[in-house]
Amino acid sequence: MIYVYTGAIVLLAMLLVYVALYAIRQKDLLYAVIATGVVSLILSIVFLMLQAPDVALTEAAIGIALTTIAFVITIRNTARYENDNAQSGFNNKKE
Amino acid sequence: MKKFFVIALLAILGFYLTIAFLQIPFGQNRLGQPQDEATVGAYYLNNTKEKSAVSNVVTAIVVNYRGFDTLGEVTVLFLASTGLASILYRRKEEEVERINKPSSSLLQTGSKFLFPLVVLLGIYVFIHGHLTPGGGFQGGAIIATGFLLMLIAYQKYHVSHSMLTWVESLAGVLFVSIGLWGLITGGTFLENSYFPKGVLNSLISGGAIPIIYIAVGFKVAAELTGVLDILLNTKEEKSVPSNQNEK
Amino acid sequence: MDFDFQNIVTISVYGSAIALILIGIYAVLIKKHLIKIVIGMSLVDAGLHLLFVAIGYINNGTAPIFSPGYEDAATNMVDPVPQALVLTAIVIGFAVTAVALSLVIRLYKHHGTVRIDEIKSLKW
Amino acid sequence: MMEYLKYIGQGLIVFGSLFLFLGALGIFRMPDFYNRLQAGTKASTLGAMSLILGVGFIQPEWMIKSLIIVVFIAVANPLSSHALGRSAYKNNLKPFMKKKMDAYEKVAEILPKEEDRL
Repeated sequence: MIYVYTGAIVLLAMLLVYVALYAIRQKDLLYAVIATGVVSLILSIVFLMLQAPDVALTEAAIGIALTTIAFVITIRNTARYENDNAQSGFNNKKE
Repeated sequence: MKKFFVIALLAILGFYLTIAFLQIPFGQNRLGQPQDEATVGAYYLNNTKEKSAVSNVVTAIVVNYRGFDTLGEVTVLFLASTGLASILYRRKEEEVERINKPSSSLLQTGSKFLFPLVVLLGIYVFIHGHLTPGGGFQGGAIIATGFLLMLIAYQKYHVSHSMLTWVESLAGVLFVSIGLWGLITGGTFLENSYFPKGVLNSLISGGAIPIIYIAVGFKVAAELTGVLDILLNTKEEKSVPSNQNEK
Repeated sequence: MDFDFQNIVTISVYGSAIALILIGIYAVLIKKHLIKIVIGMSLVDAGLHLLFVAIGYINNGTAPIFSPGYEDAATNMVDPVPQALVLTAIVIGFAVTAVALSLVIRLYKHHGTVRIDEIKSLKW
Repeated sequence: MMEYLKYIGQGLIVFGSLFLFLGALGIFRMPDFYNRLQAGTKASTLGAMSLILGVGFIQPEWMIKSLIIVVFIAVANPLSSHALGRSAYKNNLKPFMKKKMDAYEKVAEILPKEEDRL
């Protein structure tokens, strides 16, 4: 049973690094911000497995919900794509 | 070229960080036996049950042993909220349409139904902060999420800023006055020994700790709601004529 | 150092935390877009929190909460001090991120761009 | 009596985890966004509700809390997926068309205009 537990921690740690790299390399900032939220989600599960339920609850409430919303509002007020900043907002579809 | 230098720097930094942290074995018991109280954590684990009658040791550390830290943290949140408001300042007459398109009526009715449940969950979390995982910060963040749901679902939902100010300052005054009362009666700021303790694992236990955590919860909820409200009410502008090329 | 299962767990947990910190610093140093820089700052935050909580962990330990019926379990609990510090740090991290994002919005309104190589008023 | 309640609770937990597994499988197997949303919402709503209700049956003093959570999930989960699907449709995400069928297009003509409604 302890092997299953620690193996899950190893898998989640690898996934954490992969999602963080995705968030850095992505050109569409909305995707990058959602990937940052996913980093917080995985981190919350890892905190729960490392026996820190208080920290997991804080990360779930603040890291997933509030930080992601703040980033999304900022992208809505500025440009969505990393390369061009011709127009503001969500709806500048890049074709 | 710059990228090469940065990657080399990060490789050196990562190498030394890895070497340094492999010296700390993961999962070993570094607390020692709790009886001899070799570390601070062992002292807290040993003495929280008798001295402050709180089940959640993290709550005891955050509110009681390191209560000054929490006071400073709440102050930092207040300063962040104030600074955000002054950075994103706009005049009162230019009213802002928050969202371009109205959301569907299903979403509006549903969020009107869900909002009391979310606030109830937040209040539950910070009232039971000394018994279960959770506390003032988590509960305040959950309440702010509930207000965020209403702000997104309705185009014309206004959070009353005077109410936020009153809640925030009353909670702050409650926190500081409990600390000062401990200073008067016990000799140290946030002294907990002059409140009735109650029984471990019951709702009324822990002396002043639940009261302080409830105050912290209201304060954090008001501050985070204010931050989200200010961020959502910024005016969405099309790209402004930039004056950067005047040199 | 013998290569057993415990070492794999050690290397993966510490390694992922250090990797998060390095990825964040890389984004702060290399990226030109301000929102990417703020994302990098929050990734550094996340890595530091993971590092702190991982230092306090004890094998087969329980969470530092005296539940009813287990009041005598203090010998088996994980270290509560890093958890309390991280609890503080997460909330402060949100405040820092919010202020940074408001500065980003302000810069966009003033200059019409968020890329730091196109904002020329800081160069002389 | 208590044992029967415990058996009912364990049966509900097995049922719920089966449906959660089916929902996760549907997210992998379905072709486009709308079908994945359907699988992820319907199956996981039933799964999570019956799982939490099963916990309430095993520990009868938690029954009131778990009933409140069940009501919350029954409202919040379809609501969030409705918002996701609607915003995806409004942003012109095309569904996977094996049969040419877009029912919302016809409904949207009958519905009152968005600007008139508020």
